[in-house]
Amino acid sequence: MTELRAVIEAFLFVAGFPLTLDKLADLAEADKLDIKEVIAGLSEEYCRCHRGIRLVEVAGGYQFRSDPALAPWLRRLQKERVQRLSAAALETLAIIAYRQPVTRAEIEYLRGVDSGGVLKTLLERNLLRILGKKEVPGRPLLYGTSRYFLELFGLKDLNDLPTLKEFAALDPELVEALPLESS
Amino acid sequence: MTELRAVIEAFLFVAGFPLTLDKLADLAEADKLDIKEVIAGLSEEYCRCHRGIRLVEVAGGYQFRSDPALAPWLRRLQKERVQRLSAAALETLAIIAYRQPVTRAEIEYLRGVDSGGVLKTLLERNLLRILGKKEVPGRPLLYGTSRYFLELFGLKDLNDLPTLKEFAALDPELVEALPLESS
Amino acid sequence: MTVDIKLEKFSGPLDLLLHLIKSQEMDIYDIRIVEITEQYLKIIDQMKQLDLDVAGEFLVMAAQLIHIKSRMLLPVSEELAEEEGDDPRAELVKRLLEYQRYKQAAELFDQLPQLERDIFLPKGDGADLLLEDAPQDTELTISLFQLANAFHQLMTHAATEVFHEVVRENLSVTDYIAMISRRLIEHSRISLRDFFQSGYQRTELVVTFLALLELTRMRMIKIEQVTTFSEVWLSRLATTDQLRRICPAEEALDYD
Repeated sequence: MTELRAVIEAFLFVAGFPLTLDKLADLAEADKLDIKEVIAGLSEEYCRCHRGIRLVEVAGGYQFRSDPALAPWLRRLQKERVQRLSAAALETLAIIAYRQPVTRAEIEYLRGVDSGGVLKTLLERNLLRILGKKEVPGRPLLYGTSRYFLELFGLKDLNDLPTLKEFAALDPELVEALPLESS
Repeated sequence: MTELRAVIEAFLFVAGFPLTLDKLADLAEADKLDIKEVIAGLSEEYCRCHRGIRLVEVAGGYQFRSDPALAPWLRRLQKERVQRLSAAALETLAIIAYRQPVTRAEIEYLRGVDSGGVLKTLLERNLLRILGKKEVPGRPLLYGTSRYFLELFGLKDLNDLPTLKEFAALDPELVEALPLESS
Repeated sequence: MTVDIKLEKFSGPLDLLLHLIKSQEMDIYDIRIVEITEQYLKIIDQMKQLDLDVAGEFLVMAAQLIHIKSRMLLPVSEELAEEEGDDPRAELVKRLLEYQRYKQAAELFDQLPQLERDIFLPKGDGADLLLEDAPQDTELTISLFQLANAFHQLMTHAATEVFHEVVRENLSVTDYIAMISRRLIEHSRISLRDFFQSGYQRTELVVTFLALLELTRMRMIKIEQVTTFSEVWLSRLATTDQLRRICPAEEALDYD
């Protein structure tokens, strides 16, 4: 029974979504009644003695979740995650890093999508810097990467950016497809 | 203290990545010594009495992980087979882990084979990190292992790497010879 | 085909040499170079006979072995001895010893408990574990490699495909947005891989990718990933009704 308890606990922990009784019985090759008993025991144990985790019945299954009373604390962790970049932001940042100084129109031509929102986000996150205006009709803004960008990636200066050649060289198939060297 | 324990447990549970002591102290607004005590207590408690979960120190932080003894059961939750690291990948990873920072040419000299493909795979799997460029002609990239490398193998830090018998430093003259540089 | 299997097994010429030395029970510090060279060349020959593509590194090592063998057999001028040291095998021995250490280290690594093989973490976003609705997070972490790689991918595709063939083949982002929306009406959550594995051409991949980006921008879908290289999941943020509305509303998007 202790073995079954550990197995059930681990399954519930790893699954990441609610597991039904049927599913647990199938996975642990055990009797549903035994599993029910184990779950009741675990649930009671997590509930007692001020734990930060609860075993709850949800969406027809069972799942470990944080204690709702701790939500004000846990929200602080959610905020931390903002330090990450979306795929669209990554793509835009990559274009600017390698092609700077570059205008929004040039970025949008390369990406094929409107990039105003992403540019705004990157500027807000202090990853970009406005380098001036391009001497063409309309005088569009020229974007480049900021000091913080270098810090984020641990680069001494922009010359430290890996060249595309070096990456292509890792994969012989890509070498032929490299008409565009980083400028 | 019971409140702190619940908060720490919930943070570790929800974070999904190892949380450092500093980070926990910051998040929980508590003293690091108190947190250490709480973690030791939690860790001991999870270890005792046949739990399916362990609280371990990894990659400079703390994280809940499943008990390795339950692996045969937990693999049943996986839809796809895990991509095992090939012998070539492990060999390359070992060289980088013990000799970082290291260039591609140095790796290739030590392994005796072209390692571009393997390096790319390891980079894609996020096991490596680019540490900068070596101040020699051509300024080749310097590779090191990533934080995720530590997480994958459950290492506390690089000092936690298995010690190798007779692991003397390579004769520097040998590395400088680098006959594979041109390939 | 035994040789073929053997070659798969050896990660390079040093690995093969080490194997020969061990199987002949030789002392690594005192390699019987004539014997080893002969066996090494025999294996290379077998590889050629089987029309296997013998990697250049194996041939380079063969040449080095022959060179060492000749140095061992022939009387050596003092000049050469001074230049290359007394024992012509010395450098090879050093390399083999060093290689052997890393090979052992690799074996040690393989025995360590590994994530997803021996040890498991909760799948899914940690936010799902919170009991209350947390702000949705559509972001990924990035490394320098990912940054450079993103640009490389973009340039390779941009150079050869997107701006020419898309028009020619009449692949429109709008169509793909509609297609993705239809699939997300049926399933609330789809892995990114499911979209890309059905024998797509490169142009189709690019257009699918752009469509996904556009849907993310419109906050219709969420793209999430737990650890940096794990499965990427798409799930719908919009209601199925909202998604249904996008399907015919093509004029709203000005792409082709």
